[in-house]
Amino acid sequence: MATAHNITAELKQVRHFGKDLVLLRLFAPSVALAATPGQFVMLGPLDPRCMDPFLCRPISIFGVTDEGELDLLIAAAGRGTRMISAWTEGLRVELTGPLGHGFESDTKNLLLVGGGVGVAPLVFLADTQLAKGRKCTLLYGAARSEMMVDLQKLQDRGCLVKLATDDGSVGHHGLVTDLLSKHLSASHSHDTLVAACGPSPMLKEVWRNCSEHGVDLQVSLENRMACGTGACMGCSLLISGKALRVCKQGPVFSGGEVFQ
Amino acid sequence: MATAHNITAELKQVRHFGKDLVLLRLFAPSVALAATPGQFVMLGPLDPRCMDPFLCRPISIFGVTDEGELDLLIAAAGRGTRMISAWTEGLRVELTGPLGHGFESDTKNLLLVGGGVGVAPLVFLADTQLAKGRKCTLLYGAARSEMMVDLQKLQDRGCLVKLATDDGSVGHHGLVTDLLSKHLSASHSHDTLVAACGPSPMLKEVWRNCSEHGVDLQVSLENRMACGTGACMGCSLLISGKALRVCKQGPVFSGGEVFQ
Amino acid sequence: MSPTPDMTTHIGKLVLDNPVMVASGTFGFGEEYDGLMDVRALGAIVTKGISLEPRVGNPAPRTAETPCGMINSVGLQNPGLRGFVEHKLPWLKEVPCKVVVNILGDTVEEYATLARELDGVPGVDAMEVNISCPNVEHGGMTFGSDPQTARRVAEAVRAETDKPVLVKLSPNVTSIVQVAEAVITAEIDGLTLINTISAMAIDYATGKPLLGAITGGLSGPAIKPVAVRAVFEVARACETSIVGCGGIASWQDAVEFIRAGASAVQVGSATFRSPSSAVRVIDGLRGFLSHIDCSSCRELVGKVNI
Amino acid sequence: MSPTPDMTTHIGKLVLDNPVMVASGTFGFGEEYDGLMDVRALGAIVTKGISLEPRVGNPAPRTAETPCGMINSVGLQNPGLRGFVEHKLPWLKEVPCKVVVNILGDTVEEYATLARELDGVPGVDAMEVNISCPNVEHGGMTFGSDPQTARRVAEAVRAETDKPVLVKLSPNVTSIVQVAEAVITAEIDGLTLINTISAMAIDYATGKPLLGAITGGLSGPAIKPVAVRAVFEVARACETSIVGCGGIASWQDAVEFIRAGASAVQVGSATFRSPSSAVRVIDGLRGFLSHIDCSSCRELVGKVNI
Ligand SMILES: Cc1cc2nc3c(=O)[nH]c(=O)nc-3n(C[C@H](O)[C@H](O)[C@H](O)COP(=O)(O)OP(=O)(O)OC[C@H]3O[C@@H](n4cnc5c(N)ncnc54)[C@H](O)[C@@H]3O)c2cc1C
Ligand SMILES: Cc1cc2nc3c(=O)[nH]c(=O)nc-3n(C[C@H](O)[C@H](O)[C@H](O)COP(=O)(O)OP(=O)(O)OC[C@H]3O[C@@H](n4cnc5c(N)ncnc54)[C@H](O)[C@@H]3O)c2cc1C
Ligand SMILES: Cc1cc2nc3c(=O)[nH]c(=O)nc-3n(C[C@H](O)[C@H](O)[C@H](O)COP(=O)(O)O)c2cc1C
Ligand SMILES: Cc1cc2nc3c(=O)[nH]c(=O)nc-3n(C[C@H](O)[C@H](O)[C@H](O)COP(=O)(O)O)c2cc1C
Ligand code: FES
Ligand code: FES
Repeated sequence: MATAHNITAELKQVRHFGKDLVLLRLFAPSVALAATPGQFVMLGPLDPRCMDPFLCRPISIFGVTDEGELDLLIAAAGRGTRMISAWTEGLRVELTGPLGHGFESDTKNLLLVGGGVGVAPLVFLADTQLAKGRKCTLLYGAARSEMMVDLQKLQDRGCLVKLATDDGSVGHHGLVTDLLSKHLSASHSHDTLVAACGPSPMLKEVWRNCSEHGVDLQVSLENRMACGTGACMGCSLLISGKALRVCKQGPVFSGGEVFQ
Repeated sequence: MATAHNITAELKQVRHFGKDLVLLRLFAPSVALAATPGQFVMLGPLDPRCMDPFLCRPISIFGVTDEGELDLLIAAAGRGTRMISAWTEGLRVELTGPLGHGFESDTKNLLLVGGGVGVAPLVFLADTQLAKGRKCTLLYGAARSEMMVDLQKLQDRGCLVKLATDDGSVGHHGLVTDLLSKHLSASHSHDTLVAACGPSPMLKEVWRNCSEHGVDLQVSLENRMACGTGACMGCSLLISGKALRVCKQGPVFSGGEVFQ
Repeated sequence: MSPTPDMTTHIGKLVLDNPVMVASGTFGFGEEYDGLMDVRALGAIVTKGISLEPRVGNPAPRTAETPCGMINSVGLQNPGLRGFVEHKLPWLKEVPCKVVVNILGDTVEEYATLARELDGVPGVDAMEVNISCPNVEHGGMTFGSDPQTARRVAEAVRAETDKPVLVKLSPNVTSIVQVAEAVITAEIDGLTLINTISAMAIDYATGKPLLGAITGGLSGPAIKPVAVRAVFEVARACETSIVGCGGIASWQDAVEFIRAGASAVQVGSATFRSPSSAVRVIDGLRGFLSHIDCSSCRELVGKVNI
Repeated sequence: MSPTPDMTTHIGKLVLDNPVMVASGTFGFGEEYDGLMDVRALGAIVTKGISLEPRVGNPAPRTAETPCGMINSVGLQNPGLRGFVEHKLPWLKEVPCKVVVNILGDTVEEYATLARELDGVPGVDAMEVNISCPNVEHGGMTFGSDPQTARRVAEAVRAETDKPVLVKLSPNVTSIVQVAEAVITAEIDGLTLINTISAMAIDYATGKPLLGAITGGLSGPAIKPVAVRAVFEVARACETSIVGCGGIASWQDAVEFIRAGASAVQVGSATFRSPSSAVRVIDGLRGFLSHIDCSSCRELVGKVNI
């Protein structure tokens, strides 16, 4: 909690993937240095001159660099993220972070399952785990290939990346959870942690697979957020009978907590 | 009324004068061709993606070109005009016009008195009158020289331009109305029309001078406007005992109507 | 994509070709927007409020911009009943869309007189009763702020005309449902929800209120969530047709109101921002209905998923 | 430019170092914003509303963005009186700024109990009574929607504590002045104006209400003109201190409320947009007072030029 910062950061780089995906690189050393995988930032105000849109947007941390830069991967979904997608280099933007409770992993093998832009926190997680010499496999699904971010760097660092697309434009023609069930059936899964982020139906299917194979699961959840800091109680979900704030007690929860 | 249009126009050129004055050139043939001096446009929404600011801004027509372009001179006064000042070439903006009732002049001599950005409709008026072979003198006052638009073109076409600044940085050190009283005292003023636009105290002083010398006066008034089309009754002023809509029955009124 | 959906809608006995009107006070008497947008495409034009005698309205300034909206204190500037019928109605009669005359008075009797006079006037398709005006006989509280006073106005108007009557409610009440319930006992054709919200703005630097009349009415997207709630609550509680109004600027907004329970909508201040707002709402709504394979806009009314 | 102006303000017997608080429900229990902004600079922290027993609040989703604002239906999620005193108050006690505990109940008796219990608790500088909650004993209308019920809550709380008491009024009433007049007969220290406006939003595409609880409260800049009007009207009518709240996001907004009649202000949803909003309001207000040569912020209270 005490490590979060509210800062203004310069947009150093904007890279577009397809027409609906953009990777922002911000110079934000205080945030970047404190960040752990699974944490997020509140980005905004989206347009400081206007009160509309009013709220910030929660965005997972995709990665950090040694130079104190912060990478955010954003899918243009609604009005706010479309506005963000139009941001250009040199812009100074406000952000607050790192926020929330991230992944906790001390296993040797990491199996990551990302759906769409949900891949963002997993890339950061893979990055830090690879650095610790651990084995990572990333199963990455999306609707079409042009809605996927380029993960060559992660592969170069030794992460095994397998793709799935709804339209078959790249990788497995079908769901990313098909890859998961194949993977879990094939490999010995003791000392493996599955970490997943993506749409709810995907998460549920991941949970089904993991519990079937007795593998630990951590999931990153989404919910609408006003504050992102735990103050407004707006993002609470009833998890294991308790009203837990996704922004504070999460966004990462153990699969058992959420689905049992 | 039937000649006004609601269009989207491309911003062809943006010229800055000092830091608070900008001249926009828009490609807007339907509006430009129909416009007469003293008329205005409603410019906006200022940011179509946002509902804040909500309303359009009334802006006088500074000039038109034979190519169907429309020139608008804008002083960054409040939030909205500051946003407009940041517009860049290529942008497509919505506007409605030409609106309102402009100047009516069939005199041989035209004496124009403009305060600040109030010079805008007078430049257009001078332009059309010079084209008809009439004599025009423009008295142009502002706080400082860097808050003045360059009127060389108008001078080249034969308009006599005299400047006044509050700080004496150019022209007469003092008020533009000082120039007016000198001018009226010196010259025979039959068959002369004075046309004025600027802050209320200036207009009052212009009226005092004109009535003293028995010269006809037309003034362009400002008032807050929501619709600009005469529909909302928001801009009504009690003029000669009648509630007149500045956007419709004006913005140009005879001095007698307003001040008597 | 289904074939062109049926856009016809009914508000009591008022039938409109499509459910999109322009709101009272935001469209003058129609001709102001002729040429700036396709006036003929509108479901109906609601006129500026008309009183028995002409009025000059409130002191300037009368409008001010606020976050995502505006406040106005235009007051009641209007040409009066005679002026309207002689100078404004002739143009409106030529337009194929329906004409709803918004009426207002200082006393119940004035409302009744207006209804009686307008009842016989050809070209007036319906009346919309603005009860957000001060009740001069009773200390200046507005007619709309008390259910029984509101009902009396509705009854007085109903007694004088067979034309469709809408009553336009004010949101400045503890329970808009109670006012609605009282008003519909008068067997009017429908309710328009909502009028503006009482509001004020002050210039921080000078301390001057931004409106000459000091307070005014808030309109625009800022009030949309308040209006949607009013429509939803009244639709659940009352058996009547509802015309939704308040902050509608896009076809998505119109769909939101229709789903909340409105049979028709009014576009108000959004016309100031962009004159063709209402026309875009019509086109977008038609496109949406077709997209979701909905054959009639009436089917969407009240379709909220709870 | 005069020397540093005096920012001290009084709300009845509550004295604040500066007139800028953070509003209930928008600042948790303070520690959430520690490190993100200078919590210590605040005039006061108003806590999330506290009930006798812990509550889990409303179903998700609980917030939705609207034009220039948001609606929330957080409901009453809070750790309860014990949980607050044990887990939240210790941190708050360490902060030099004043602590105002917002309280809420289902019955008048619950309000009284909360006041009695908190009366003896060190570190609680004042209470703010949220009467925008449903009155469980009387059919669920909120306490704040009827002047006499509101008064009874105020009296019950006043009877149990000598600590400063603020009563926070709801704008969802026909006359906020009538409620204010009734409430101040209880000799409370001041009124907070306003709570959120009843509102709703529906996803046009799916027809689902954007809030799990269907309706919620509108806050943010959208409601500022409504709040300023409420402050202005109550300030004219009542002899009491007023804390202005509703859409304040900048020091200019704060000046507007103070001129309208507020002795202090609360920054609410704007903190979500930018955590240091309240601190910027304090700095800006100080700068403005100094700029206009005003030696004390108390001098500006009610300085509207009519
Ligand atoms: C912890 C967390 C991490 C996230 N990480 C990323 C990321 O790395 N990249 C990315 O592209 N997106 C991420 N999202 C989702 C992202 O915040 C939403 O896509 C975004 O809020 C949608 O906003 P919009 O402005 O495009 O849509 P709008 O329709 O304009 O949004 C309106 C409101 O709804 C909220 N909202 C809409 N969709 C969502 C959603 N799926 N989750 C939460 N709030 C929503 C918005 O925050 C806003 O308040 C994350 C969400 C959460 C909660
Ligand atoms: C007929 C007419 C012609 C005009 N011509 C020009 C021109 O050619 N160039 C130019 O720079 N300005 C012109 N103005 C003034 C210009 O419209 C205002 O400067 C502008 O509205 C200020 O808006 P803002 O967004 O900067 O200020 P904001 O403070 O953001 O404005 C808030 C609101 O107040 C209104 N407002 C504020 N000041 C004025 C004002 N002086 N007159 C009318 N409304 C105001 C705005 O329109 C807006 O609705 C004209 C005004 C009128 C009525
Ligand atoms: C400038 C202006 C004038 C208005 N005049 C009237 C009126 O005469 N009668 C009436 O019933 N409503 C009047 N209204 C209220 C609108 O019809 C409408 O109910 C309100 O503005 C909310 O809708 P909106 O948010 O779409 O503008 C007026 C509104 C505005 C902005
Ligand atoms: C998420 C949220 C939670 C709130 N919770 C409370 C509460 O518990 N008690 C209360 O009196 N007001 C509560 N409010 C109302 C605020 O304190 C404030 O009155 C309102 O939001 C208007 O101010 P604003 O526009 O600055 O946000 C809450 C507001 C929000 C947005
Ligand atoms: S978003 Fe406010 S508590 Fe989580
Ligand atoms: S601005 Fe609407 S009538 Fe003039």
